[in-house]
Amino acid sequence: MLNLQTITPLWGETPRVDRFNGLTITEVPNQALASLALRKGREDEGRKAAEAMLGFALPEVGRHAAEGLYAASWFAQDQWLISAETSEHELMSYQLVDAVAGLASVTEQTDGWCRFDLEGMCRGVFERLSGVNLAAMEAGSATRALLEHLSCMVICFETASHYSVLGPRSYARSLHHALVTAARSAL
Amino acid sequence: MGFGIAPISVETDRFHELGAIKEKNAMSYSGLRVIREALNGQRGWKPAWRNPEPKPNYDIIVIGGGGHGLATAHYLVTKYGEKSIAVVEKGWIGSGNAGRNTTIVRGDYTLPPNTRFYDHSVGLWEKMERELNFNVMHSQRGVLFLHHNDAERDDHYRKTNIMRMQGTDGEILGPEKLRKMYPSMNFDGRFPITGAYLHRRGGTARHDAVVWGYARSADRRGVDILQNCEVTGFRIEQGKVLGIETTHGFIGAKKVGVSVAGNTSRVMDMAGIRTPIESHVLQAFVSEGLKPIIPGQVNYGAGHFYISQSDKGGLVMGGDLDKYNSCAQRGNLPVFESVIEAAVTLFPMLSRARLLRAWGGLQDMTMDGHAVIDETPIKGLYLNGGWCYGGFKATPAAGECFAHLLSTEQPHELAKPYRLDRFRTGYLLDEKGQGPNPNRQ
Amino acid sequence: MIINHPLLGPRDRQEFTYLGDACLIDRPGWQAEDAMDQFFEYVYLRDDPAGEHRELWYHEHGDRSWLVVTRNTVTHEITNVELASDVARKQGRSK
Amino acid sequence: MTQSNRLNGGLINRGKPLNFNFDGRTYQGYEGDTLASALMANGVRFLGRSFKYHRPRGIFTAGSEEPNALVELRSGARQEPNTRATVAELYEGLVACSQNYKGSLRYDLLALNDLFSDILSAGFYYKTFMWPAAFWEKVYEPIIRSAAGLGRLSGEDDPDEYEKGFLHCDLLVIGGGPAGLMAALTAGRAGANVILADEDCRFGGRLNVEQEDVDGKPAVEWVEQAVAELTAMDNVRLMPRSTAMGAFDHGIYGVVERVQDHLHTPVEGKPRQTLWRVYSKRAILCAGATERPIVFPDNDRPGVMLAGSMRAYANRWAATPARMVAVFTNNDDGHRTAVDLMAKGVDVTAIVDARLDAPTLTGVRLISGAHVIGTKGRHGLSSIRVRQADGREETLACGALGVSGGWNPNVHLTCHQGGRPVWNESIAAFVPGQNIPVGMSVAGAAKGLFSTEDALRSGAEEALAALEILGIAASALKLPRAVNSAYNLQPLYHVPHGKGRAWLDLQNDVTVKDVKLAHQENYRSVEHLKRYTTLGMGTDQGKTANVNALAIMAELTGKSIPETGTTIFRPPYTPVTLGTIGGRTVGKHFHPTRETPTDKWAREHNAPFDIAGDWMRARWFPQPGETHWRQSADREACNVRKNVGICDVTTLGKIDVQGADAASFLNRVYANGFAKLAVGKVRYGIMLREDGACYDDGTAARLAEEHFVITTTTANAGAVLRNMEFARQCLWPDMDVQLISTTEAWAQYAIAGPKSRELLQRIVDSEFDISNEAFPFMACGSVTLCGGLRARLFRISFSGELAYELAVPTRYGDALWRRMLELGRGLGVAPYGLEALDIMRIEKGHPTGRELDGRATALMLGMGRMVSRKKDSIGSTLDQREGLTDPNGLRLVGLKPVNQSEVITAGSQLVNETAPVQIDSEQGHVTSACISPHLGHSIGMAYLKGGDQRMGEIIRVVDPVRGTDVKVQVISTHFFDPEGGRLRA
Repeated sequence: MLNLQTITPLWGETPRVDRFNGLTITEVPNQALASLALRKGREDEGRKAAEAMLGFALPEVGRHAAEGLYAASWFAQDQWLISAETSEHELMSYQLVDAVAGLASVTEQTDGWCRFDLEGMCRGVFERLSGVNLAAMEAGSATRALLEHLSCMVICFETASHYSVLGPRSYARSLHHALVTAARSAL
Repeated sequence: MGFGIAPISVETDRFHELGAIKEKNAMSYSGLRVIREALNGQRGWKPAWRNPEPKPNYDIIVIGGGGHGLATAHYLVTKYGEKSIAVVEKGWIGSGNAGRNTTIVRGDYTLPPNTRFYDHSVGLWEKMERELNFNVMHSQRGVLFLHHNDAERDDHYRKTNIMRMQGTDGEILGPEKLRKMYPSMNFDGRFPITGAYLHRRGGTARHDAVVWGYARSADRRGVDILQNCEVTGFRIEQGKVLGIETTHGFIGAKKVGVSVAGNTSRVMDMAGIRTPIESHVLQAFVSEGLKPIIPGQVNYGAGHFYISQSDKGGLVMGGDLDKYNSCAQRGNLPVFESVIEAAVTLFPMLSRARLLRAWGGLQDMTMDGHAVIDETPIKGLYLNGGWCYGGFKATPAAGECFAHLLSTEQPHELAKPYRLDRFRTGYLLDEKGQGPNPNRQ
Repeated sequence: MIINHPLLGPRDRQEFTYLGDACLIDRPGWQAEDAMDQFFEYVYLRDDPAGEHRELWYHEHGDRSWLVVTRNTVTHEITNVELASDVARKQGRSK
Repeated sequence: MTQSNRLNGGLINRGKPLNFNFDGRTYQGYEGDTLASALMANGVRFLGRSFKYHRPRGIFTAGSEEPNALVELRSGARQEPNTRATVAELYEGLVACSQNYKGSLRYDLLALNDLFSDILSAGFYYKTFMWPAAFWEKVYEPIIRSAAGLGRLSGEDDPDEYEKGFLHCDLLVIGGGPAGLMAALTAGRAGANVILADEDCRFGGRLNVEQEDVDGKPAVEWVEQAVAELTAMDNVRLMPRSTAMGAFDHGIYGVVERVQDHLHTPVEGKPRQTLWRVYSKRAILCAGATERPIVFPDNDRPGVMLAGSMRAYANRWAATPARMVAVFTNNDDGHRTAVDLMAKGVDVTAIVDARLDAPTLTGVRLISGAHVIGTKGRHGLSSIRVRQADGREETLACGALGVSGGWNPNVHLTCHQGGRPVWNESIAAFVPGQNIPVGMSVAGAAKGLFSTEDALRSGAEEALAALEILGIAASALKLPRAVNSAYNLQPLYHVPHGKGRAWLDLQNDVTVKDVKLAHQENYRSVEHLKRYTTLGMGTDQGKTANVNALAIMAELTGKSIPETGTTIFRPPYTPVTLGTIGGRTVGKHFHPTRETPTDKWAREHNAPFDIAGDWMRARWFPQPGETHWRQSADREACNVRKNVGICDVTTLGKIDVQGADAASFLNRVYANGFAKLAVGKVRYGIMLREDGACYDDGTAARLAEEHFVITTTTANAGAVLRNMEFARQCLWPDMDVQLISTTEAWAQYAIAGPKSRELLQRIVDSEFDISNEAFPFMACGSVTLCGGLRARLFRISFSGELAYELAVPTRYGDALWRRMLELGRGLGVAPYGLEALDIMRIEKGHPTGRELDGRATALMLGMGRMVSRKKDSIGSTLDQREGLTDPNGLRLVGLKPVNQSEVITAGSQLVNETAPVQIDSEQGHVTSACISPHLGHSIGMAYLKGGDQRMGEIIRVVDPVRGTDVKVQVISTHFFDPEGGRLRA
């Protein structure tokens, strides 16, 4: 029985929440993440195998898809970021490996990222952080973007009002600082 | 041809200053002369250089009326006794990098060939005013390079040690001394400052004045400076250059020296020669005029940033290349931002000063970060280029070495390491260790 | 500057890292007689034109794809952007 | 304080008086005033001193082109030099001071310069101060420098915040005058995303300062209606107080918004100013025009100003520079000034009109065909001297003179990408040329269309054209009725008559005579002229001076103005506060910061940190009683060699490499072979650049047949991934390889020392056998810890001891670290930092960034044999060049002092035993050095010429800067346990 305590990217035992007039920024630590990259020449088989396990079609360029336990975001050419709740899917990457063995490469990314969810008035925050027009993203789209000098992954659930921002975990405090400073200024 | 005026020696020069010599050197500059002219309504001032028509032939043509080209002409007459020389310039003299740099003069290099060359250059800068009888406002206010950890500090020890062994100055300062020199500097930014090296002989000079001073000196000694005369091609027969085609027609020459930093690739291409050079934009920035607040020249390695204050009061700032090949003498916003971010990080008070003007110079970037002074595969055609970031401070030494090469057809001792074939042989001069890529981030 | 990424659309230049002339795709064979000369030219010599320039950009802060961008070095106008892997294959590179 | 020069009407709020202080005296103005208009209303004419001769200076314009009325605004750390009083909005409690004088503004010691102006003519300093040589540095320059500059910085840290942001739009409209408003209305109604930016706090441009009707109502009312309509549109963003400072590639504009400059102090957390990077599909430049003066003798006295500005002060700000004024013009627009001021009850002595056929006006004396040839008034204008057409001269009393020499379109942004304006004879001014920035069009006065009617029409037309290109359907709006006033300019740039200096550049004190001198000395190209005389180099960039100077040079050379040249405009349009361009990316946030999994623990234990790229790494962990870093570092290092130490090595780059071709791919990016590496094994590898330099090293562990994880140095993690992606996509696009960084996904710790296995055995779950036999040196595999935590174990060593690296998911890193310290207590476990790590790697002769300096080849590093010649790998051809294989080239060697009490310092140079300390005897340099706690003396790693052939030789380590000169012996870099027995224990 595992007897080690985990810690969030912001060094907390519980996730950090920041509330502003019209916006909430929440640290979301418990996400199992893995990248799935199709093998050359085996693209179709790899895609089928992965979709069989996930239960939905891998999203096209710039899109995000979620159904049941899993979610998937386009990450790069023939590559996706797959996610699920850690609580029941700590070992998701292993399950993926079994599902696509030899057809796609799977790399665990669970602790490679920190994630902040923004709910409320997001436009002003994004205007101050990224050259990509994130406030105009369609619901269900996902994109790589530079936020205040950090390469991030941004997923839009609702245009201008509900997003996930994933950044490199070791930069968590810098990314958080950028988000809350922008929010304080914008709101 | 020529005015037949003997090269001015330092001795006679002091007499000009005393105003003792009248008619013979009616054109020479001095304090008394300035006063005399003030009294007779400035009527006596002659053109600083003529606008001659091109002659059909010259012994030596230097392409490029920038600091290097004009310094080359100056040394060809004063040091090598050449008599038939033209400098051709496609625009107005000094319109290239000579008029678009951040005016820094220093001799602090780590690799011995560079240490020797730039120290010699600083020596020539120190004599320039009297050699040219023109005040280029060379000001040795000290150049400071900050370091942020032990590794950088040790690199600075290595550099200052070799500089001392060359016989120039260099010392390492701790934070205490630094704070005294720059009380408004922020030592505790993202990259805390743990010390710096100080190169006291380093400083700045008035860039345009260098061009005008060399032009006037060369012109007085008969060099034809042909402005608005663009080179359109070379006349080459049996692998030997016979002259140049220009917008003013053909001009014959026994030897042609190319000194067109920023356009080297294109000009050499006219001669069918491919070079290990890329053209890049380096932007520079100047603030509104402010009362003196930054005494010396400061380099902030962690921010790829440098700053000094001109005699007019403007803060002159620079940073990184825009990092893409470009022949447009202008840059883009990201470099504005990165440079000013560093400026405000280093000197927080600067956030209340204003940026007055930005401009871009065309850099000849070679594949090892250092220059070429050499003959080319074409007989009679010589190249001085690829100066990367070091062109302005190299002006007098590059001019002397290039003049030596053009006149004697032998490389100057100091320029031997700057051969074109070093890229093939592997005897590189990669001071920064960044390899064959000017854009390394 | 804005680069129109073939997959992601217009992106600010700051998301990219620049390498240089696209001729760097054409890496010589190591066993050629004159391999040394070929590598010397490949690594060091450049056309450096004033005008149209095919060059390599890396989407470092994006999807990590290498692009071949056709850009005018005088006007900075970009007329074409391709995935470098496609270009490389077209130029006969495989394994 | 009475507002003696306050008129009736105007767009100021008399219900809201504001108190302010200038040069220590308090005054009152109204909401809506600028500092300039308020001072003018209070009868203050003398505001500052010019740059060179310290001549008295007053208000010259009503806008951002102001060359004269510069003040130090605010006080203390917020003091802001060179602020144009003409655009500084008045607020309650404003404090400002005049600048650039010694003594007092009125009695300025440096005004003496003016007496010597004949000597201090253009370029005089190039001609003197050369002898004696030492005097330039010691005497002349310090004097010149002390007089340099205009305003002062406080020298204190600026307390305000600044910000940057990004906006996207279909259409950016620059300037909110008649043309800009019409363009925005047209595009806004069509549903396009529009941004309308104006540098003024109030939209309307000239419509705010003219007495005219638009659409049958006062212009100001029409403006208010238009602004109200635009405000109501969701698709339109109105940006007042926002200057488009630059036009950059591909439709990107820099727009500076002065968010809180009109307030006494900014609100906490909100920026003072914001730099917006606007991404526009199209842009319309509606920046209007700037009036230019006619140059005449003594034209620089306070009270002499631009006619259009004089009118602006009267109409918008209800202020006049004097109760009796005159006008000097060469066009009809000048007449409007006289008319409007008379309407406000100001006496107009006369209109001096240079045109013989000037149209007459009722109610004012018009002197046509006449010139102003001189002025009087020490600290402000008292009278002007007029020369009539027939040569007769007379003196007219007046407290102010409005001068109009015509208007110059504000073409600046059209030139920011190398475009050149072209000369338009009919208005005698430069207008936008052909190659203006892609996506930009120009409307209104900026295009040379000066009447309100034309401005409105062209604004609408350009908007329609832009919308068509954008594919947005739009219909033409009904154009509001507006005046089409005549202009009728007869060019006159400077008055040929009269004595005294005629001033071109009022800030830098450049006179007509200076231009003549420049011409005489052959500084004739426009750029030479500017650089020699400093014309147009001031804070106003010569906005009101350049064209006149150009015209004078044209006269002198006998060429036309366009032949003589144009002046080039570069960003910024008007000076921009540096803080704005820095935004929030300054100070501690200049770069983002990366934290390792043990960052919290390290801070709890007061570890000092070092910067490695963006990472913060602990250098050592001080114990009570330790006062010098070496005490801590030596203790940590010794403990590793004696017991066991743990070190956070998470910062090393980690790249996951998978695919059928993974092995053959690594075989090409590493110089040494990897194809035959067995699963479950790790191998050290070096990576070369294509030019043969060794730029990175690390380990590659084969976790499965088609799965590797490689490590890179901390500094090169990004570059290695970039280069591997380049190889994968550009060189061998059909190889089946997938790459992704996993650097931060794993917390990675080195566990080193004779007792490291014991420590591991206490945390690794018992089902895993990590005995020496089961898990030998260079083995790797998966294990579980502490009851099931998934981990990767590598048996590799940087310290030279029996050692492992253990990787666990990062979120467990902090807990695992603490657990190891707890379980290892009985074994004497202690953490060690960078310094101990460095000591031990030097003792083992392992290279780091100090040796991998970008010039080093494998051969130089003593790893020449690692570069396989049996395969193709990056760099393995050019590293065989003569210069890189020269037997006398630098080689990495070890050094130890002959006298063991002496110390080798990194950064020292090498010379032969008896050689002099000079550059020609240089033999190499010391890259790394430490005092080895295990050997008990100083050791160093160095690059020495032909070093591999010189083992045992005695040479010297010299350090002139620190004044040391040490005899050393050349030895192998494997100072400690050269056989490596301890690794395999």
